[in-house]
Amino acid sequence: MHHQFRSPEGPIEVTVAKQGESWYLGSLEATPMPDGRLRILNDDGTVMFAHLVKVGDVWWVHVDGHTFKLERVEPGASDTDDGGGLTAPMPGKVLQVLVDVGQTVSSGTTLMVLEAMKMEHRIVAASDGTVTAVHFGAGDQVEQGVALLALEES
Amino acid sequence: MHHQFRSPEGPIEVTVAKQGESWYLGSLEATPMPDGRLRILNDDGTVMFAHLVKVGDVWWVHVDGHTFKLERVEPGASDTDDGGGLTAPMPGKVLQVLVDVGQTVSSGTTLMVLEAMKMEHRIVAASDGTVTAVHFGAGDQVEQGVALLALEES
Amino acid sequence: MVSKVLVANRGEIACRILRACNEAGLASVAIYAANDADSMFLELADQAVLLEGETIGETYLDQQQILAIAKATGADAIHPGFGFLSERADFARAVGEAGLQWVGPSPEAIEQMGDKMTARITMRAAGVPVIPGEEIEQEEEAEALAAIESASHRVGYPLLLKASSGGGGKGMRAVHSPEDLIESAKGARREAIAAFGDGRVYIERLLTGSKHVEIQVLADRHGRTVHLGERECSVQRRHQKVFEEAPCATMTPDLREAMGQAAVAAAEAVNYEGAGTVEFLLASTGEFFFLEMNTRIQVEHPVTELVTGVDLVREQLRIAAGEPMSCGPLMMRGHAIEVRLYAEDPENNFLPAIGPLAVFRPPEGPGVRLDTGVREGDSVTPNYDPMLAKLIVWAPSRAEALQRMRRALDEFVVLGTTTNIRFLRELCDEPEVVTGQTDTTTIDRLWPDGWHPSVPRSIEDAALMSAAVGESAGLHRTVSVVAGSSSGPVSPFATLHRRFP
Amino acid sequence: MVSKVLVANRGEIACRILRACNEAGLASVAIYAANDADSMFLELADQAVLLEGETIGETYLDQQQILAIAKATGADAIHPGFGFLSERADFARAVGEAGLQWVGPSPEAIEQMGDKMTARITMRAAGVPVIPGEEIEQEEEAEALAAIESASHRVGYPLLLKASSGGGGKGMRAVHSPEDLIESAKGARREAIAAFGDGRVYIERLLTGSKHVEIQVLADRHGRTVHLGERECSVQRRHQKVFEEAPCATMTPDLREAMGQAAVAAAEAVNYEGAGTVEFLLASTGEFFFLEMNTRIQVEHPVTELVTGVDLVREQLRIAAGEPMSCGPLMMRGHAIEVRLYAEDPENNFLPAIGPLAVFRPPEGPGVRLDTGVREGDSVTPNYDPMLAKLIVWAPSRAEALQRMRRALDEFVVLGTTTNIRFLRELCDEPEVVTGQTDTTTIDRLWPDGWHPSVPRSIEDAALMSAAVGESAGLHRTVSVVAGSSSGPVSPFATLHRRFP
Repeated sequence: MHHQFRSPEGPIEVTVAKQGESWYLGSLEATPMPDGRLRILNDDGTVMFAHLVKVGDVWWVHVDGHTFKLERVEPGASDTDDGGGLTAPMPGKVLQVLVDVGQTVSSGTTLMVLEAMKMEHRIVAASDGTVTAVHFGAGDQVEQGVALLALEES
Repeated sequence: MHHQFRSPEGPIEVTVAKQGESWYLGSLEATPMPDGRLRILNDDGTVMFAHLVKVGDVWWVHVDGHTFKLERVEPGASDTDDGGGLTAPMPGKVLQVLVDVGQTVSSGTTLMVLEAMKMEHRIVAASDGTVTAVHFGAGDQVEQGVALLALEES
Repeated sequence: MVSKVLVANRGEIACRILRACNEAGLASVAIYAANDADSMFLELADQAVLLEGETIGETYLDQQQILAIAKATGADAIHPGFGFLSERADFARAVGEAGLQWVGPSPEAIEQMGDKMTARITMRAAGVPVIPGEEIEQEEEAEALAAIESASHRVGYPLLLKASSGGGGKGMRAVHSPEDLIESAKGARREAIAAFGDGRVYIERLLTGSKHVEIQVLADRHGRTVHLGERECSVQRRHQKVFEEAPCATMTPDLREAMGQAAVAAAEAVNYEGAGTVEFLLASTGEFFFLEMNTRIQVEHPVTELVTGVDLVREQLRIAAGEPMSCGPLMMRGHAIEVRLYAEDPENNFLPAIGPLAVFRPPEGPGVRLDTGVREGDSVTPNYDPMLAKLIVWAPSRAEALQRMRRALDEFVVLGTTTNIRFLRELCDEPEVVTGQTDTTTIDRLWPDGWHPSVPRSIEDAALMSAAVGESAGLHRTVSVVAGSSSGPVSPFATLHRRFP
Repeated sequence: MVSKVLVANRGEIACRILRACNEAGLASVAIYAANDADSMFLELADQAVLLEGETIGETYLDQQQILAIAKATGADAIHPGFGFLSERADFARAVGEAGLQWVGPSPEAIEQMGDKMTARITMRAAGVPVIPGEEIEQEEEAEALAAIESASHRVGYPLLLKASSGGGGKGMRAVHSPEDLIESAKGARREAIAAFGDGRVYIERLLTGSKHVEIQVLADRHGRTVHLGERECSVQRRHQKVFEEAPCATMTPDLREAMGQAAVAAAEAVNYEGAGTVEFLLASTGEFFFLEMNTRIQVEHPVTELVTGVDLVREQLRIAAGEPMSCGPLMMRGHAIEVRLYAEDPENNFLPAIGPLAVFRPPEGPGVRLDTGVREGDSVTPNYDPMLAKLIVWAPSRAEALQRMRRALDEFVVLGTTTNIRFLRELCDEPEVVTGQTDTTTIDRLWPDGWHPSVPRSIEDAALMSAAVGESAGLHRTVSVVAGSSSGPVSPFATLHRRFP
């Protein structure tokens, strides 16, 4: 599963894979515990415990004496909201366009799928609305930050 | 609202009344707190705080250094289960009979309503089954412990 | 005689005092503003009474309302805690005139120590060393500035300007060279007038590289005034203490005795009663100078309690009841450290933070004490001081206490509100904290451009992974109370009926 | 040198030791049986290794498996805690032979003290007073019974029969008159054989009205053996300690010195190393008699830590590393009390209870220490000892400590599993506990027919009302983790990508 978090240094993309009850990222293995924490196993056999809680859009995480505030960015949400325009979060290629101009969509609908850094990114409607423009088609290369579609909030 | 709890000394009937956000019983006023406890105000202005949690059928309550285990008795459930027979939890009068012999009922169905101590008590099916006997009709006086109906578990 | 104590405070110190009342067998009354209705301290009192009013002035500072509640509830003593009304001589006087016992010193002692100039004069007369400096009595702007200019030549640079009736760093200015003097003096007066309605300042030599060392004293009505050794509180940020310990790492038995005797002399000079603290600057030369006396229990009192074994709040209650203090000869043992946990953002100039305490898990284990007034599920609001808790550790030696503090801070989990926990944790690794060579400029020197955490990349990765797993797996921790609506009509009468078969 | 410690234990004592390792800067390894996979102590270790096997014998008592884990993880020391393998000389020997450091005394010292008869002989030779009594060396039933009969005339009644290799009250019988002797002796032997595979018993005079007073000792490899004063543990139920305190309320400085010197002599007689406890019976005459020596850290060690300021577990680690102990001259201060919280039903003959810890809220505030290995959400299972926690308080005086214990027990909330909290709370009000006149028969005398709580009707009404309101309002407290299933196919690869604009 792929997620994006805001950080002072810039957006951070994280993709975690699941196998059985555990999740994997690089050499780390995380297993949810009954009390809601995660047990994180390092490849040297040592263990860390993460407390985590989501308040609004922000994941608060405590690991090994450090506390992190990680604001989750909705897939496809742009950092600089330009009036309903949905921009490319990174340079990549359009894989699929799932909507047409004039179509009414509800919040959460996937509008377009990009491929970048060998990962898929879904551009998702942040609100109910009507698609007023589609600027690219499947196979097009896009630069980071360009508007991909426009949506008029209803 | 009326509830019955089991105690070593015998069943205890409790009826609490609600007004606004608070509940009343005699001189006590109880108000639920955001963390799930109750704030209980005595009429002398002093306050107690009750922790409570239900595990299975048992309410565990901590008040002022004392801990209580209060097993809730489902309305109409009998103390001595005599093979599907449903007995009167206290002396009273049959108000209503809601089922007929041969009727199939599901767990939780109210079978009969008694009146005792000026309160209504519902006799409820503890399991899915078929009513095999109805021993009393509306208006009948019943002694405590007598079988009111018989239910065959399905 | 004292039998029922009204605690005129809130938060952690109210909890501390209410627990002590309970243990002393005294009935207790809490008072609270409407925005404190769910606060923990209420639960520790036998009775809690709502204060009418919106602002702090209309609630916790409303003397008449508090006295009326004391009357109504039958309280016979008032414990003011710290802050709020604790150093208001007029309130102490009103409490006495209402026939109630004030848990603290006499109004006269509060007055003599509350005005910094009077305090300095009193201390000089009692033979207690004061910092070279001069009182500026002039109230009119031009006259005051001229007097300050003239005094600056005798005091010397660097110097410090302080509001005479000040506290908490307000109206305080450090001046390092003559050309900054007049501008700083105007600023100090402006702040002092705004904060205290009194523009008088005094000017004193700024002793750089000094330690802030304070002596705890106790005095009862049976002629006994004792000191309970020192606390070092040099690690301060803008005159706000952050890291406090006892004993002072560089203290010697002779110096302790000399400072202790000076503190006892200070207390005796104003016929002190109860618990109080005499603050000194301890220069690197070993000379010490009176700063001020705090005529109340202090935030950092637990470190003294842990090393001396004296329960200061119980002794306050005993002394107020007219009993002799119960503590024997001074017996210091081991080392205690306190840090103050604030809801603040150390990466952003320590701006106060607010938010829910979605997770609040203090550390556990031997030698760890937590004084707090909050628990998980509470919210930090902008209404009051952002101090969440005082974390205090004790261990047989200073090195072990620091290790224990590191472990405790690492175990402390607060999520939902930004705190200074990591700042405090890294502070414990700074070489001058490790060696005990701290002075009042330590924090400014260590982080002149602000503080930023050093986070190992591997830990950050684990955190990012945790958030991603949390999002993917839907691990939205919910601590909810399902308050279902009751179905059916509710009986208008309430009964409890025991039936014996 | 010790750098990495394997803790061969579980629960609260494992937590205690693992925290001490962390504070000492030592790496740590926890071992755990499958049914402890979610236990708290695992989280306090740097590494946790699963023990294969089902029963306790196959897990926490499996010496070979534990040694293999120590090897595999690179641990260079093993701390056995108490119980389990802590007093197994063969294990201590195997640990040493594997090139690891045993945190405890030599196998020889464990052997000499582990066999009660050998211990008595050793102690007599060292000049330590022992209870009048005789060792019965015969193993064959008829011979043993004859020897017991013969010895009973010399020892006198009432007398006590004890398993030679016993502990925890197993194989123990009090005999008050000659006609009960043979039946009791058979029973004691039967229990001893079943529990320890060794039917030998010894017979000693039963000193009624005596106090159980034990002396903590510490000995290092640098020739220093000291005592750390006494603990009184008279309040026992079936030889299981319930309420422990330091100092003993009736102790005098002279008696402490005499008992302390006897304990030091006992330790020196077996070349003791590390922390140990010499248990005595203190008769009402002031005479004291050696009972046994426990060659390990004890459950009740915290009360000594709180009054002496010595961190016993840290000292154990120091001594095992070959360093001199760090504590100075004995300095006792104030009073400490420990109670043991059990999951048991005091109204039903103290039968062990099981269940979820649906609510587990320990008390807070100054002077309260909790040593536990559980937290809210855990379950109490029949797998291990039902001790949930040790609640320990310290205060300047015994009366204040008792008051603090009362407050702490009143604040302690455990719901979902029956505990002895209320029993402990009412114990604090018993006159002989209040005055300190407890002896080993206190509980039996106070509640000969079992204990039942006295509950004020008003409190019971409030509880019933609470349950009724809870049911009516649907206040089913739920602490749930919503683990939603992830929708859609999960990416087979996992990445973390930082993008800098």
